[in-house]
Amino acid sequence: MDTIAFQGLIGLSLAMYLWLISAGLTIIFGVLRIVNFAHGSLFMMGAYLAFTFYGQLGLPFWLAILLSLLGVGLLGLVMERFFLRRIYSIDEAYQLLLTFGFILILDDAVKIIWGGVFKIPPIPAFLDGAWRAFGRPFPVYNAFVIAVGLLVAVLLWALFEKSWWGRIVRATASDREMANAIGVNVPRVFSGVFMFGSMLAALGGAMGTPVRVASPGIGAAMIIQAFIITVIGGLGNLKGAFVSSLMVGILSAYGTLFFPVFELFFIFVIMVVVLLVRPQGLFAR
Amino acid sequence: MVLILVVLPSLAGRYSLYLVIQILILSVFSLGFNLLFGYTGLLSFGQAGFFAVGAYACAKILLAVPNLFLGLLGGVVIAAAAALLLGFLSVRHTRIYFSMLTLAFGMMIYSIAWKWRDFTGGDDGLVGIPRAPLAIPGLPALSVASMERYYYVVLVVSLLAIWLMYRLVNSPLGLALQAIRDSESRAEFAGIAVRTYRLVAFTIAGLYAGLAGALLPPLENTVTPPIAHWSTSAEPVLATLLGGIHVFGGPIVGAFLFFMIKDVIVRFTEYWLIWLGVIVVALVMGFRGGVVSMFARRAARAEAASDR
Amino acid sequence: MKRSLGIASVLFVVSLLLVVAAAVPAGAQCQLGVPAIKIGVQGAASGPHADYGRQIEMGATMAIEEINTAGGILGCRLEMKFMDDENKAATGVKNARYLVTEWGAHFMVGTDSSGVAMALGPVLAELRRIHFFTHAATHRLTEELVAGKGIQEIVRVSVPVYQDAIVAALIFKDRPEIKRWATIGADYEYGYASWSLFKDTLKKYRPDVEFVAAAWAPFLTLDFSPHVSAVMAQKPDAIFSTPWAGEAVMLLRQALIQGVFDQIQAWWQAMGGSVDVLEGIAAEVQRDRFKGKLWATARYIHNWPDTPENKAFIERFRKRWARFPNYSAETTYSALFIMKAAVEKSRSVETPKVIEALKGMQIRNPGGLRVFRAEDHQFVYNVPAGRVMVDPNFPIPVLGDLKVFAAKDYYRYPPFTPVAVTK
Amino acid sequence: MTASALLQVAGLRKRFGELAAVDGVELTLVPARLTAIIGPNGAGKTTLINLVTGALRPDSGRIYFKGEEITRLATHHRVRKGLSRSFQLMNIFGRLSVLENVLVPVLSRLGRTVDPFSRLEREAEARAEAEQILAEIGLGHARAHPAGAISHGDQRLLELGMAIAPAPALCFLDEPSAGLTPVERTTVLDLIRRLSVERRTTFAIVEHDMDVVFSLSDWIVVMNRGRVLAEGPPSLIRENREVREVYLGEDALA
Amino acid sequence: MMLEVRDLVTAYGQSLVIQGISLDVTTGEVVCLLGRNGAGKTTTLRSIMGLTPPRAGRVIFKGKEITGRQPFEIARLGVGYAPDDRRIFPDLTVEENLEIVRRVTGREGRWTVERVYQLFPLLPGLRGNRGIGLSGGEQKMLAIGRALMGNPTLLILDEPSEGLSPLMVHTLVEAIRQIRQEGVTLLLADQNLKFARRVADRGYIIEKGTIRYSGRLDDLWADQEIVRKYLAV
Repeated sequence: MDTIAFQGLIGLSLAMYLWLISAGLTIIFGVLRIVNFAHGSLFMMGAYLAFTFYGQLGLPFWLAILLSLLGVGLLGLVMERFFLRRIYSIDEAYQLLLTFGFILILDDAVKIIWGGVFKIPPIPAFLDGAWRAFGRPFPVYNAFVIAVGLLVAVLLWALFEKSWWGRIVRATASDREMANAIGVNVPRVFSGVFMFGSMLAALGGAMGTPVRVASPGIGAAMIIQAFIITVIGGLGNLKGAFVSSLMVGILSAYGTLFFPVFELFFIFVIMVVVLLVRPQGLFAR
Repeated sequence: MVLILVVLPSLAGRYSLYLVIQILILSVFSLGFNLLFGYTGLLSFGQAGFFAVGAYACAKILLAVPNLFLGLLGGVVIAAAAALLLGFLSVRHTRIYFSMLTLAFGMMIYSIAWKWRDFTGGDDGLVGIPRAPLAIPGLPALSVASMERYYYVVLVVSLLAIWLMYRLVNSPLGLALQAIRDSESRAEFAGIAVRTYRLVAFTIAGLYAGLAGALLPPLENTVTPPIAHWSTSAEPVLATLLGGIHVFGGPIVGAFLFFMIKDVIVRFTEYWLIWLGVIVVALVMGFRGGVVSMFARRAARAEAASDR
Repeated sequence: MKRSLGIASVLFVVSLLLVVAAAVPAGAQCQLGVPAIKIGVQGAASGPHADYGRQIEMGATMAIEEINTAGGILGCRLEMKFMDDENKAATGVKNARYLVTEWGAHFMVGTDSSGVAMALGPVLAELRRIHFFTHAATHRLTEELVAGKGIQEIVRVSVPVYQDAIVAALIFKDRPEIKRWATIGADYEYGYASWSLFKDTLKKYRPDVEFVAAAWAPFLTLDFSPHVSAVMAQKPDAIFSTPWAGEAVMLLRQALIQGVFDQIQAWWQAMGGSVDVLEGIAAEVQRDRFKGKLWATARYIHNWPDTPENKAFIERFRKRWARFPNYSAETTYSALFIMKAAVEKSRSVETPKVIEALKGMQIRNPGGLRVFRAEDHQFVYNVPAGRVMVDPNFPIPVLGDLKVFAAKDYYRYPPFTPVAVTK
Repeated sequence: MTASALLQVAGLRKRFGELAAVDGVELTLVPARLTAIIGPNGAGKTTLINLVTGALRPDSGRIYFKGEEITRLATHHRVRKGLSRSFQLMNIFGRLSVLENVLVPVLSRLGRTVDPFSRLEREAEARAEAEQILAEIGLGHARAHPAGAISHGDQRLLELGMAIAPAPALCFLDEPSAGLTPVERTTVLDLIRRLSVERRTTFAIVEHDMDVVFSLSDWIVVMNRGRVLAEGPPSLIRENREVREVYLGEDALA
Repeated sequence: MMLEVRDLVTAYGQSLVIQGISLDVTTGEVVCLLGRNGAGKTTTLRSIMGLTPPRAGRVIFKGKEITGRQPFEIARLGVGYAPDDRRIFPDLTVEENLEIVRRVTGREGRWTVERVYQLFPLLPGLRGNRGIGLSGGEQKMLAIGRALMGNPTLLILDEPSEGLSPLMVHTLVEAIRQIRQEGVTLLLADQNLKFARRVADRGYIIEKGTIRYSGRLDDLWADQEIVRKYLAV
């Protein structure tokens, strides 16, 4: 019993990384109606920037995370402002292709800037060690990841339900033309949302650097999982993304425990089942 | 052009020959993809899945029965069957949903290739696949062991595939698919069973992917899981985009350019991805018609000018 | 539509002519009758294992510079070309074809991934070029393709998977307190074969051990927490682990924070002696976080053998590249000196003659004495395994407490029976 | 079931959330009688067409065509049975040529679209028929132009051509004169009148232009708030007090 | 002059929906565009608002040219707009639908949520309800209230009376009179002549994208010929 509970807790920490990356993807899709293929690469950039600020420049961990969010946010802003904005009106296949081009560029860019060797900074002292949970040591770091993930969930809920920026974004998402007509600066909202979504991806990447390495290719590894989660949850649905992150994270932790051989396959099976039963995803509008 | 391709082995080096085989394979692959994308309006990001099914099926057959004809035929049939099955689930969706779904299905095939070791050999793949003789029932068996011979097999098969595709897109069926691309609702009201036709296009695209895939193992003697990865799916997408999606020859020219660009860039820098990325971004931002239609447009303009 | 097809054909033809024209003919000079001896080098230079390809490139570059400075081989200069195989079989094969048939390579060297190596094997037979494999470790390369299928062009300078698996069993058979083994394995051929060989060997010496848990992590796993917790649920005494490079560092760190090293007696990290891994865990080793329980090996380790050759090699390498040589750098470097010896012996760059010259070869490299085994073209040499620890003479951790087993005693021999891979 | 009915609709309902777009419509269309369906915005006219032609599924009610129930039939099957329509917003195959736009429905009716190997040039029967339609709608000169590039008026004509290409027994036209210049409008009206005689197609049009409605139709159906408010010949409708109120808003001030 | 529209031409794709419309709205008056469905009323209003940028012609608001400006800029200059299909933000509450406008335009003034509630007594009871659950009439009131929240000097209402029950039309007439008393200039489009006559001073009849008549509504009402031709069946 304890084994199952403990594995569930580990799965929860796994789910939180998935949540952070799929939250950004979902928000961007929900408002801009763009599937950002390069979202995983922004996750990777977050990891590399956090390594630079924290591991190389020796800034405090929190500050390093903050700076890498800002850095990736800025990158997102450039992507939206100078590229995506010009092609909103054309076929969405091209939007997908454009963001695919960004993957190629960013993946090589990190190799040019940081080299081919993976990067891993030390664990900050205050996150080192373990607490006991269900009779076994549970890493403080994983608890931290869970806390950040849940905090982000609460903050996002508060942001979108309680803040005016969030309401403006929701209004824009549901009817961008009417939002424009009541005085919402829609292009600026788009830039803001894209930047915000990029920062969420960066947070997922930055937060993991001390325990997960930064290396070329991690973005491409993450993006497929993030896609599957957003498809399962219902494209553009934040609550759906949260629930399906939990589902995929926890189920794959149990998959490792009970069916170690089929783990990779597991997530696809979930997806196909969901799509057969509910083609628009679990929480489609 | 065909003449040059026919005498190519006596003109070109072995590497050029090998490269042309690769280009022909990617051309067939991309033509199938473009039937789906350019002609039916569905962007699939999972074609590598069917490419891999074709390759693995051909490899398994060649390892069991050394007959290239059976290998190619088996690869094509099994890939088409897989496309029919997954297409049934996918064509219910369109646009971005379709793209993401095909991406995920492609990756599912990738994970099967990786995981079903008893059958696929896992990450080491299937090795020692023979370039078996081509034995069409009723005809004498033909040895194709040398690169030159195999080149002719690929050439004949590809030209046949290109010709058939040309016939297809210029047939009533091809017209119906283009109608669906332009307006789904209008096509319904023209009496076309849209979903069924989409499935047909998906299956044919899967068949072409499977044919392209089946041509690979006899060339390389190996099949490994990365050919099912989504980055392989991106190759026909890039080739087609490069050459032009709304012209028949676009994918073929694009396949050629894709290999040339890559081959040229990797001779100068190992950072070839970044250049490819820049080309993709530039194409999307500026030249969505692709190279062929760029030339076609210029030619049309010149023609119009000379009319006056 | 018609016109576009016409334009397409014109473009195609023009470009084809360009390709044909690009094929450059070769000239002649030097004692071997070639303008230069061309060495094609391949490795993974993109993706998460990009550093291994880089190390291959560094090792090859340095060897060629040294050989050329000393007058080349029989008066012939060496030229090299490095290509990224992206860890993909298709790219590796394409590169090999390019290097041999277009660029004109006389020899090839490198290759990280087993999948790429297995794909290259048959192509080498067709291209009739020797490829010195300096990293890819699958036993199938030499056992199936050389001994089984007789592909003579395959030569391996690096060690096969035997080292990762069998040496571990030989070491831990003498630790009676360790009875319960678990694995956190790389979810591919390499991981399965290692675990099988380890279990089979250990069982022979120690019928009392149990193999209590296995968790398999696919390529590009970013989080091993569930794998660690899954095997730790079975309370193993020791863990046998095969993910490598960055994944090994990640795995070790995630195991550390789950308190694994408080609960187990030993952890065997295959390829943990790789320079990138040692650098990645340096801080933890310095603070003794692994409590001396972390054991590792590699295909070559910079602090062994304690010979002047090795020391000089490391010094030159550090001077040239400001880094420690990884095993893939040493094996590649040594492979080129093996090639040099074989060419000098046969006074030819022709493949059959060079292969003939390799037979019976014994050669001293920085990594120690390497002996060519004609049955499967495997160079046999000793590599120790040891405990990861700090050494004041080195800025990065080393393997200490070294256990050296004579390679010839534990290598597999023909006739090779397939390794029954059990998970 | 009226024996002479071409189309009969009984108790048809469709809700969109709170809005009952079509709220219990009873309607009978008789062969060879050109019917106009009119009504203010939001009366449910387009929803009704969508339900009858199969673009939408009704919540309840039944639809009979030529005496056969088609309530649950897929759109393309209804088209095969002889039911077709044009669209309010331009809906043509923009990248195909004008001729091909008409060729698609013709080929489809002839069962030729399934053939992957025939050549379009060899489809003599279909081509002749498509050319005939182009001649009838007066677009023969534009046959090779991409349909997306011809003028708005010509696109309207093409819409009409595509709607009659399946040789329907009943054809709905959704605002055939919208956005046309007076000259183009006359052309379209003449064409509809001519086609209904020559092709024996029964037309039912939705239209806002009362000139068009009263000059063209034999029968007028007035819809309001999802229901049929009145129907009858134009002369009677013009005098109908209830209808006048709907259009002038008198009911709202009662 | 509050609003001057000069030779406006607007097209959807190839279709010229507005074929050269000119009209004026003087400060303080209520002007109504009349015409049947599809005549071009909505497109005219959308073009003024910047939602469908005109192909030719000029729109001048308070002496300042706003042709081709983004809708949000026009809104921030003081033009309120309630579309015919209401377009209430479905997952915001009634109160949020109102308050959001004050937040985004930053135009503080006489109109507050409470004043809108006074104007439409139906709304305060629904303040916590989401837009998606409101009836058509409630949405209509809310859309007008929302347009007022930007404290506009010009209020554009598209088909305000459409689909309303007689009682609600009465409320609406009262509301429009009050809005006018607060000094807001109004430009409406409606099909309902009787309603228009009760709120507006002047009117333009639009037919097939051009203006066919302009003048005082009382005069128009007297001219049965024109009413019959352009508005009635």
